[in-house]
Amino acid sequence: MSETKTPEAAKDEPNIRIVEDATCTFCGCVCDDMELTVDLDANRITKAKNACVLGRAWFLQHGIEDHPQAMIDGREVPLEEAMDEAARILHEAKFPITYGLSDSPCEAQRVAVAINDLVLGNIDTTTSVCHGPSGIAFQGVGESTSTLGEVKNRADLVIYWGGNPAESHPRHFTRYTVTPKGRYIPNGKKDRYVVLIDVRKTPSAPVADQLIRVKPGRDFELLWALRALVRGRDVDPDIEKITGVSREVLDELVERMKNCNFGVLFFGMGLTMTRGRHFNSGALLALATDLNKYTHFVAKPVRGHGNVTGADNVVSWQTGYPFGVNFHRGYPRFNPGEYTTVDLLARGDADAALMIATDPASNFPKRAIEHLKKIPVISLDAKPTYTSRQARVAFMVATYGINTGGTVYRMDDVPITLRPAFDSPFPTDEEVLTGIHTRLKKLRANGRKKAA
Amino acid sequence: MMLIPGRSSKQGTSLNAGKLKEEYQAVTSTIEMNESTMRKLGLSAGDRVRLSCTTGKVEVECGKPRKDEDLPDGMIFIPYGPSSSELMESDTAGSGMPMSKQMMVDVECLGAK
Amino acid sequence: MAENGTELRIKGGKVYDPANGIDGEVRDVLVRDGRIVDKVSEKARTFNIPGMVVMPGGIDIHCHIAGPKVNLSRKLQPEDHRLDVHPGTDVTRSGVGGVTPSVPPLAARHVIEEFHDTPVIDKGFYVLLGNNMFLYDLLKQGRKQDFKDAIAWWVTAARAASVKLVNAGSDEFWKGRRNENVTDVNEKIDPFDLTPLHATAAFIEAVDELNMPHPAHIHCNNLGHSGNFQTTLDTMKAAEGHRAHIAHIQFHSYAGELGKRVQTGSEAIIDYINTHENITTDIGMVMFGKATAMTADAPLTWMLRFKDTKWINADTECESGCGVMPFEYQDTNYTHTMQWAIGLELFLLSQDPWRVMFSTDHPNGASFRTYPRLIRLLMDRGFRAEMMKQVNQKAISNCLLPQLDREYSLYEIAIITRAAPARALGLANKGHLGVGADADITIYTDDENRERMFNAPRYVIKAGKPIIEDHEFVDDHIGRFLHTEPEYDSAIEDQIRPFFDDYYSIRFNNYRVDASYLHDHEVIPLRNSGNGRKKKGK
Amino acid sequence: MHTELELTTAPEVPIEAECLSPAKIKGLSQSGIEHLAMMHGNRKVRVGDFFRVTGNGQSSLRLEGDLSRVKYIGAGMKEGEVRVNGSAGMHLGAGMSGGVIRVSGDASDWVGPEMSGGRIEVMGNAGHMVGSAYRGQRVGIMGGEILIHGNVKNELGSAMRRGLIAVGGQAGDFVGVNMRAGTIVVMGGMGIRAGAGMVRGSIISFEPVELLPTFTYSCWLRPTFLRFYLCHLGQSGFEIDDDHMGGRYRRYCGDSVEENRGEILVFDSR
Amino acid sequence: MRVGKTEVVDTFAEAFGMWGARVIITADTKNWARAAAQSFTGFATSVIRCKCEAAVECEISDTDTPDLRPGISVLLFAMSEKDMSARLVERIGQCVMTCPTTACYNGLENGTTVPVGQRLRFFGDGHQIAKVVGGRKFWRIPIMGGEFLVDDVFGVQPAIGGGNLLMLGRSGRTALRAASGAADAMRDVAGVFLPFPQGVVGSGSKVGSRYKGMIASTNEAYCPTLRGRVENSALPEGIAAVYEVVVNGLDENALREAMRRGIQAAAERGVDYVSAGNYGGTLGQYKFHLYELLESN
Repeated sequence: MSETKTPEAAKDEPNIRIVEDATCTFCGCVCDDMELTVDLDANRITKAKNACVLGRAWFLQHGIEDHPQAMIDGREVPLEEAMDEAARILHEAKFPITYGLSDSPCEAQRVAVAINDLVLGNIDTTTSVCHGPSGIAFQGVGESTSTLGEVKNRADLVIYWGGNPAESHPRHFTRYTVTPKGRYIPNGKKDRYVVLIDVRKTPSAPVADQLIRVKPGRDFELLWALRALVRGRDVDPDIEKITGVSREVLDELVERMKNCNFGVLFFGMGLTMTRGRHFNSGALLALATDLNKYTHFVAKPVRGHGNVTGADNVVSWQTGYPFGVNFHRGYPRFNPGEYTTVDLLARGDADAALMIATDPASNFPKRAIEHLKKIPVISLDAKPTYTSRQARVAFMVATYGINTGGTVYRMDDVPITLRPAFDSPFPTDEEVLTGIHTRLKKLRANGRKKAA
Repeated sequence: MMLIPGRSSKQGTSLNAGKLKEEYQAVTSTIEMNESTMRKLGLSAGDRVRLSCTTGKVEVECGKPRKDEDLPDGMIFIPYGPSSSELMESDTAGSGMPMSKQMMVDVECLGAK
Repeated sequence: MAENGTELRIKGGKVYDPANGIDGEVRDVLVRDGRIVDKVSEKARTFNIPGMVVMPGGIDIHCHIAGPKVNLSRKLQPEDHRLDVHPGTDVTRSGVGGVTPSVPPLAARHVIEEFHDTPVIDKGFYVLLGNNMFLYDLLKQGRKQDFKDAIAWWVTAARAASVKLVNAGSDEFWKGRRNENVTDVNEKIDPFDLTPLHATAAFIEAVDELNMPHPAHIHCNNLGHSGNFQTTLDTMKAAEGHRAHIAHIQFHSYAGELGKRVQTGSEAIIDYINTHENITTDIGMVMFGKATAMTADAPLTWMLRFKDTKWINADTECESGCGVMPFEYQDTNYTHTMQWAIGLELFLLSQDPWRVMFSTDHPNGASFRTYPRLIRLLMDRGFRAEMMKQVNQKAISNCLLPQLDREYSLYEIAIITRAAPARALGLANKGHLGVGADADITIYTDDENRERMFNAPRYVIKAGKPIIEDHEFVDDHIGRFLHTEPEYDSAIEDQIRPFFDDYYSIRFNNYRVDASYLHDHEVIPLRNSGNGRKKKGK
Repeated sequence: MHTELELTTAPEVPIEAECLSPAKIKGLSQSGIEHLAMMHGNRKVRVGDFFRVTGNGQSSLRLEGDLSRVKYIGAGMKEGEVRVNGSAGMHLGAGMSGGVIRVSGDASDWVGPEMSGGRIEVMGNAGHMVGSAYRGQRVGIMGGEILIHGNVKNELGSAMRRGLIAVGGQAGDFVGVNMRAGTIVVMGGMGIRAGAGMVRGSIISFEPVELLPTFTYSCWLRPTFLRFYLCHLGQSGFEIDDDHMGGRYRRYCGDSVEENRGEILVFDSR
Repeated sequence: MRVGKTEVVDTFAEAFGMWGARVIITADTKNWARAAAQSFTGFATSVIRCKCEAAVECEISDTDTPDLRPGISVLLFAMSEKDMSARLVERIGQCVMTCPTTACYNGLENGTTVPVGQRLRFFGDGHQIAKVVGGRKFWRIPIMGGEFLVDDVFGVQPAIGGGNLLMLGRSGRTALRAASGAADAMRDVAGVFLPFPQGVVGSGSKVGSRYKGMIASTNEAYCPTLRGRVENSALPEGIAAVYEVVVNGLDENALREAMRRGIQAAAERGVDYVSAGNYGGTLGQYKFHLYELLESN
């Protein structure tokens, strides 16, 4: 299997390398058809064919920065010393938490879970502030879902709810769901009907055959009404006043959904982050399931980060739960709201934090950020962030998918191998975490010896 | 008024350059409203605006007006970032997810820069 | 793998090693470097175990322990594991030594990754090809050789141990025809101009001719429907003498009319198997209590869904589908009792333990934690009679079970849980204790109560390393990954590649599971390929 | 006679103390109680490390101090009494099947999860998920009473199967979501989406409620059964107006997404 | 023994074991509760032909009923637990549920219970709702008038039926006045009821008959008109009429107290003789000696 080749034309410039079928890990689309042109001298990617605007930024902006590999309290230290300190912090903590993981390959995620198993910590991923509510909803109602290729091959009705892929997942439409021709969709977009449901007319709107504007915060009511109508029940005649959508539009949509051959509902943060959270996702998942009585219907959250889905999978197969897992008692426990990171920080429960490829200091609620400032933080990231800036121990790591290999899971749970483009002087997060894990094992063993 | 943080391509691309870089910070502290709302509030593009709620307050810049049909009246859009965090309530209602969209805020015009 | 030089002498136990014809003989078993040997030095660690029962490590031919379905199910049911907080004990319960979930190839990487995190046991998986669109295209076009090559490519690319068919042809009904299902195996599958029976037969033939160590592993059409035993018979007949493994046959041995009460069809099924050497099967026993319906047969789970039970459907492009749903078998229920009884009937009517193997289709029929109890049911007719009193009596009066008084011997148990599955899977070095075999050994305290006996092995030795001693875990072991590599003409890749460009959502180049995922693995040799034990190091 | 435990050392991280229940301390000596194990974050600690214990183990337990970071108080109790003079942490009375817990201050999230009997009274406010199912569980509390005199937050009584939950103050969104049966009385008003997905059961509100479009108005009535409940609550220390006792209520049936057998009764002041 | 002008005969009343229940009927108004109670207790004088005996025990004010509405307490006795359930279901279903605005509660806390609401609920045809509050389960049955509420089970306890006093008078008026007076006095005792019209029986019976199929027939020993014809007449000369006051009670003490008050009241009204009915002590488990009743005071 050839993953790299030196093209004929590039023979005179031996320092250019072409990586074919590389994978972009910027968003959950995880497009694996990148053709990267790498300037090996400059340690940077100069061209990313097939990439979208976000992917191009991702590939082109990730060069090698001049930055220390490791710092303690803002001062450069040898990597080993930083790993010692990180291990010490986690070992001594009574309530160490680990968070992030969605921009790390599965190999690193597995070590992160192992660390928490060892220090009796608490592990959570960015899922908890992304589609965590969908995860909770999933546990309540299940899910009818499919891989994206199935949508490409079969879906004649595509509905987006509360998401704006044109800006967040630019190739979602073109590579998987709307424009591509599929086995039973020979004419691509012409064979599909696309509906967009959102509170505002986003840049995604032009792709849709129909835009349904729901009143802000009324997604649940709209979904609930649809469920009732699909089941042949009546709804409040004031439905338009409540949701902003007329009964005629609803009836038409219901008929369309029941009569398509293969329908799909994609949904985004517009559901999970608004009032109702997991119930919004749950209503949508239940609607898709209800529709299976009439036709084939699937639903799928549009996941944000490159490997957030991998994090869900790894944490699930190692602990039995997808996120928000606590090991205090030596076995995994799950309870969102109790063991999820925003809560642990906002309540002031955590006394040390391992932040892996995430920046809670910039995007968490203020109260959580304030507690984060009070406790020792270990950060691993490929770029300086608000979090790394205030971390006790900050590791600069290589960028996954660009400098390091490994496995990531696309938003539809399809695992894909990464093809790194060039080497990085920075360690991988797997290496740093393994270093910390090894040290922790020693600290534990010493502790036991002392106790004995 | 209702504040809706979300993703935008610009926020996404500037993220790659680095969060501590100016571009990202500028993108994530610029809000958008529709024409009528801006007119009602007496705002024009480039004005400084203070958003506040029970959780906190933050100063942002008013971006170019959006067409009325693109954004409902009374709604403010802002790309995710430190500014939206400042206003975010930390209660997750037992879900792990703070209410990160549809936050009710007060808007105060601070005049042009 | 144990370090070189580790030697064990297992002394004075009653050895049950059917592959070598040993039936309870008291003899020593000697181990060096992870293998059974005929001599060890004086330094060998000695286990004095007079009166105890020694068997090769267990081999499970059909059990879902990893992969996307299993993981979905974990995510689905936090309430299921919240009160059961002993992670890790599952996998060693009865000294199980090998397992085989089935996986759509698109997710092969996932299952292998998960295997790395599943300790102690060796494991492999079957790849789901029974609804593969590309293969169906080839069949439709009558390209038999290409069909065979493509199967071989897929097995190799996914690093599978064999091929599994699940409800062949149903994908198009389910995904393409608004959630219909195959009901008649002779009905044409749109748009392939092919019937489920044709497709199944073609797979059976191809896998056999490719000399794969394990034949096509078949989940027949019409699972769970009354009257489906006819479909099962048709499927077995369609093999036309080729090797075929019919999975969890209990679920496919139902007489009666479609949509009406299940009747037992066990006699007709087992008669056919008894007289046809080319067929192997595992039972897929149902045991009462909590289970999880988890299958690539998505339409089946939809049918089983009661009211608003949470339900998962997960389609895999061009390849497969999947359904998951929590389920509970109740001893008061007629159908559930009937299923339980039919499973036992099949066991008790079987004349060749080498071809009728032990399984609960974990977690579909029951958890593998029920194995010891099932063993007792087979070995102890008094216990069986006792159990029969506690279940739905209408079902009992409608089945053959009360007339059957056969009891399995320890020797036969050793066959159906070890020797036979090892043979059926082509694992020459497993399932027996002859010189050269892998030193996977389970030692039990002999006990009249076979449930108690098999519930907690006294010792478990894995690859020559004691893992359990005196019922307690003493060590950890990373098991090996087992897969096979059938031969094919690599030109087939040029045929497959464009199909990927058109209909898959990932690139052809990124599909194959590359060698970096294999770690400590072993290639199961093809049949008739000599003794060449290809081994790749860690 | 009761056993008294006073929290003397403030925990740095949450404590998990299901040992603070009559069954666990009954018959123990003072030092036996002091030696009971609890979790302080990921560390095993003893009751005596944080509490001053007075008296030996009785079936009545009095807890003094701010226990808002002490989880699982009274968990699994079957009989006896726990009185908290102060506030209590998460999972108060989890899985209890009998006995009484009284909290003079506030309680946190998950009050009485998986409860099947007994009574929990909180004089102050409580958090989210009062009397609710844990995630993934289809059935919530199976019986017993939870009486909160102050306010509660979201998902009050989610998926409850039996029992009574009463709130003197306000409740958040999704009151009685996925309720299977049982009764919820909220006196100070509630958030939106009450009764979403309810199969059976009654939700009673003294204040106007915004209902989902899947609830259908039936009629107004003066429900006799409610008088029964309100008498009962009156005896439990809630102040019940005569208006509410004998007044008229609008009855809505729902949730039509489910079997439409549940009811929401909204007090109609006219 | 003489009490005032009245001669109390040295005899005993013979009573039988029965099963009893207390039923609380409430309604929006006192009148509707009374109407329900009246129907409920109709045709319930004697188990001999009515299968049960029932009468109002007392009225309850709206501060003391379970739902704080005006109510009436009714007692109902029958011969077995099974009968109790059947009679309660019949009478609550036909007489209380049918009466506007009513609800019906169990009034006995202790002892065994029999299914009532759990059988009546089927009237709800699937729309009924069960509720449990404070350990008490009841059913809400939707009806045209709104909702009917009834307890799931009713307490029943062993009780005593057939307590009696005989008022022998030289004139019918004296005897009847004494009997009515006694009945009024007896009715005030909690836990007892008088199943016959106004508590008084004009046609007391004996067990058996010369005719097949008759389980009871006129008590000729106390029929004044037969004094000259029969040999076993129990009447002294000059007695013109005998009235019986029959009383049932939830327990022996209540019954004793009621009978004691009855004798007193009768004596105050100057009846000639107070006696009691018995069968020689061969049939009933309970014997209430009139002298003992008077002495226990």
